[in-house]
Amino acid sequence: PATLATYCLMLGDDALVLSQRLGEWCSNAPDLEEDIALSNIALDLLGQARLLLARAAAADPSQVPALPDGSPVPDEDRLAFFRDARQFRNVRLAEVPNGDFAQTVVRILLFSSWRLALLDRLSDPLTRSRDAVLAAVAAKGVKELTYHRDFAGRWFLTLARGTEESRRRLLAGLDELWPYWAELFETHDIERAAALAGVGVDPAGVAADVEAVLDQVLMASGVDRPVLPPVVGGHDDPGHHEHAAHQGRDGVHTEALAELLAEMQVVARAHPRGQW
Amino acid sequence: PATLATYCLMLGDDALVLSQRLGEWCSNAPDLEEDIALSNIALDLLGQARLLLARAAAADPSQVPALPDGSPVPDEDRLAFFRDARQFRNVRLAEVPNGDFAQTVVRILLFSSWRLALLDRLSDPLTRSRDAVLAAVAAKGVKELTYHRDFAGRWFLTLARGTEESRRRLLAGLDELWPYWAELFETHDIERAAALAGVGVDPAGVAADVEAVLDQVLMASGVDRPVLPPVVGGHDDPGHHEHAAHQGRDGVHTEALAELLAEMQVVARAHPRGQW
Amino acid sequence: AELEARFQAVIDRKDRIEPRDWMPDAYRRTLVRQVAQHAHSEIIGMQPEGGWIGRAPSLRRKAILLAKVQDEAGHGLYLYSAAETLGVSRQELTEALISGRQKYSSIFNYPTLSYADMGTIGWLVDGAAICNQVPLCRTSFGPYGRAMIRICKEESFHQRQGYELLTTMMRGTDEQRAMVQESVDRFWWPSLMMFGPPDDESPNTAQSMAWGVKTHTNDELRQRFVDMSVPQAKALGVTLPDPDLVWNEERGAHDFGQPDWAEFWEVVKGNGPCNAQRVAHRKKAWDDGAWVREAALAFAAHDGGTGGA
Amino acid sequence: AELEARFQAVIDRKDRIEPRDWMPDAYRRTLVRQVAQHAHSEIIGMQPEGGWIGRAPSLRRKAILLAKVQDEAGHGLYLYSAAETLGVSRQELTEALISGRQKYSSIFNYPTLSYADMGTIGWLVDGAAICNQVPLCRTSFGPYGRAMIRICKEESFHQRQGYELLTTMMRGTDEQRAMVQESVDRFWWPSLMMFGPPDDESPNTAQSMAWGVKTHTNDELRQRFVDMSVPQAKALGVTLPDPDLVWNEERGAHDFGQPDWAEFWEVVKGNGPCNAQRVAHRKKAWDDGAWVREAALAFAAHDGGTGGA
Repeated sequence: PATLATYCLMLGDDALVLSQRLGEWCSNAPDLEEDIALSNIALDLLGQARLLLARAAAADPSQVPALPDGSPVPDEDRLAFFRDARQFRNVRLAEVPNGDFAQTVVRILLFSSWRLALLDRLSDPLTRSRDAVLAAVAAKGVKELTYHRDFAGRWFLTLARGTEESRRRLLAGLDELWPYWAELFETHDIERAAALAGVGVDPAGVAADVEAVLDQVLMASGVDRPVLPPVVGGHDDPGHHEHAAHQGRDGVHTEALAELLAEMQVVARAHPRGQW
Repeated sequence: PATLATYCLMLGDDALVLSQRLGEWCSNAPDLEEDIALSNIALDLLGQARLLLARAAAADPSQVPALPDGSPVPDEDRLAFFRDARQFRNVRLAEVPNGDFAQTVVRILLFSSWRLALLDRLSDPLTRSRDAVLAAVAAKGVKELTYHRDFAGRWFLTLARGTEESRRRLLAGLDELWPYWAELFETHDIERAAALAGVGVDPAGVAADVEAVLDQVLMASGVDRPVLPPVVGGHDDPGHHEHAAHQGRDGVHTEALAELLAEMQVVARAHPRGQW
Repeated sequence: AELEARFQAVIDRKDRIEPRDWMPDAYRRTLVRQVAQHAHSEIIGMQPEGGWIGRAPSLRRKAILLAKVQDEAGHGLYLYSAAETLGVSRQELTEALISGRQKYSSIFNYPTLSYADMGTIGWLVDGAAICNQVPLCRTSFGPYGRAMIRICKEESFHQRQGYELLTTMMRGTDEQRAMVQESVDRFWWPSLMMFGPPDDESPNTAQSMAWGVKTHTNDELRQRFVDMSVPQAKALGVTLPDPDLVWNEERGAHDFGQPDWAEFWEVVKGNGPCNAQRVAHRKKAWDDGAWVREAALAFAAHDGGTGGA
Repeated sequence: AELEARFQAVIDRKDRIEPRDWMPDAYRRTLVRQVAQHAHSEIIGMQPEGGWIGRAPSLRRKAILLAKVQDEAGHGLYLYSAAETLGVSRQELTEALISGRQKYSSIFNYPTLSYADMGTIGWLVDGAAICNQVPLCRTSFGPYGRAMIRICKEESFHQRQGYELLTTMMRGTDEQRAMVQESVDRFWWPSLMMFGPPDDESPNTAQSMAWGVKTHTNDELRQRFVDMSVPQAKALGVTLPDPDLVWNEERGAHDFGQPDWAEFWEVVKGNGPCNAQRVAHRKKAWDDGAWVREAALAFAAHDGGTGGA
């Protein structure tokens, strides 16, 4: 149950943190249609996050932060608002600060291609998670992520073939985020254990499929795969001197996450006994 | 003592909030010399804020926010980190988000011209505050603010007469901040009471002097006084239907203050029993 | 003259004018102005709430707020479409907004200073908007009236959600109750201003009513709003900040004080607490998005597609 | 050859070379590279700490941190001035930095993730810097050596302040103690990397030592740093994350593990956690400030002043 809970936190934090980033677009998008679409994606991910955090709390209540006695704050909110950056398990791709619209398109494309593959395995009758709740959440998510990927794929193509300026920006966004791509396919111990227990998916196992999908989009857009290596360093595992690429999963993030959480958590933390 | 305390909070919050804004320039200024100068001004104002908040706490401990029993957080930090935006008494000029360097130059010029006049009265042998602590803090501040005003005055002139671009930006910064200028000279009830008690200064009384100083800078720079009216509205004083221009002093701020405090207070609030 | 008579007949039998029907120029201009102003209000109105999405104190409230602000963008879309049937493009209207030539509801020039404002905006601001807008569902111009029907439905939903947030907060801690009261104190008077100046200072009302663009006077609607809000405030447990507010048995309605109309006119003129900020925000988003809109047009042109989204 | 002999004689008697003295081109190039890299490190080093000024948890710590980062800007100033005596301008050097042609200390490519990092950077990072820099006070090039004397004084002050922050936090709550340990775990290995690769992989060391630009090898300095840090860690009550760290009675020094040199080279190549971010930040500040620098030049030119500040 602790493994299942932590695994759900990982998937839940991915969705929560990216949802927070996409919510920043609200009233800032290039036009109303994109404003609405980005809010939609943010809402879908927020919905997934809520179900996953609730599942984590139910599976292992000991992972839910304690609050003053009698606090009415529900478990999903304790997990979202009362953990520090160090306790968040999301991949770093989700937390990188927003750049321009092109960078957001790239991020949604990379993120949703990967996540769609994970949720697909988690819900497919042949490979379904043994945790029925997680399987159901994943099944709902597959539909949503298919839309997200389509949205991003269409815009990727549009920007790649639109104007020189849009292509330049798209490539810059791709270069900026590419170093965080490899992390998505690194298997964390918890993911390995969850996969062995039949509740989770080993992300390394979906890499080939996801790369193939991405290559299609790149090819259709006439864009080369970046040759940039992944970000390294910063592991804190004593004596463990391999490259520890699964940093976000270990709670080691970029500087941006603490700043994101400072905003996200400010009102909730000011009222640990609040009702909303 | 409650009047003295609230009065010190007003002057202290002005310094604290502007110091926070100027600190944001750190590692972002146009060149190293300006980076150092802006940090210097931020440090001076932070020093003033600390003395003023400490004086406020000593004068009226009931205004200091309560924390869990045994918390080692000192009074100055309780006041700085554990009050909400609604309880901050600074003028809004201090909290407006940073724009470009020109806007910062304008802000320092406006703020320091005004504050210098206040602190000058508070420390001048003829008009000195009856509160010896406040008078001493003011005397120290006069030297600092003279430097701040000089810095801003020289840059105002430089930008006004530098390039077309610098002049355009300077005028835009002036137009942006001008609507917050009138608020500095509105007399709040607390200021009136403090002035009557001989501990504080009525800001309306320094208006003519300050305007004269400002006009000199404007004239030397060939810049016209903006004709923009002050910001109105948003008072919450039931049945009080005059324009309530002293909004910041009443705790009614711009949207930017809560965001500023979210950042400023995040670590302190996460550790109400912390020692630093 | 015959056209004019036929036009007025449609109005008089409370039927709808459709885009291809003949209409007097002044009617068209009035409608463009009103529909555009309404659309702009939806879009600018996203900002005071949108700024709190990132800080919503529970995931449930974050979802509600995100969906609500998204609805406002949707309302803006319908309304710009309605305006387009009158021959003006969204681009033109947006440029009129960010250059300050067209206005939006002044209420959005007041700042949002606490999460309670998310509830108060729903309860009072959306409530006032509904009072203004329900009659507009029967307005004489077809596309506008139909847009309003859809919008009003969603607005009532928002209003209930806002009131529900306040109710929940009032059951919470003392700090939360104080936050609600403080928020209501700030928004009460600006909400009353949403109905526009008193009838005797509202020069366009008569013509608008004759055209069926407007169906009630400002003061009538304001009275309705006050009478509606007083029992709601009581149920909530908050005080409305008007010492003159009292039930008048004789009129069967509440007597109440007047907002500060001098302040109202200052805010309309552009000197409210957030006018400059709101327009600058909109302008920045629009300018920052220019290259995206251009790319979508270029792509549609040379790839024969339909644009990116 | 005579010049070269005279030059080497100055070096050999541990005297200073001054800017107007003759020096070999390779010496000049090496010095420019080293002084510029050092200056860049001070300037880039402002970022990992500067990002926490806004969040410092007490006013006292805010003042300390602000002053410290300001000192780093000051160090950058002295060092750019020293480099200018070798014939390169600050503008050229800054452009070399933001285009990636010149490097800075890799330690600043690691993120700062909690306020404890402000203490750890003082204790370990500034501590390592001091070990590197104290010998440089006697370096052969005069302006560099004199800058280093001033810088080293301030750095020791910063180191004490950092250590004092950690000491204070260790007396605080359990969460604070955990924060300190977590921070030390992250910074220990990168701090050891600050001395550069092992001597047998450090091709430039021999020449630099012959020129008196460098006075100790990387491994010597690293050993000194470890021996200094172990008792400090003990006094603080934290564990250093190296299972191989043990006192070697025979050598009279600590044995310790090697950092991950593959990671080191990756970070040097530009693939560390923050390389792109740090350079982009510097580039943005520099580009955003261009109009100000131009205005100051224009003003000085036509008003005959000395610039704005």
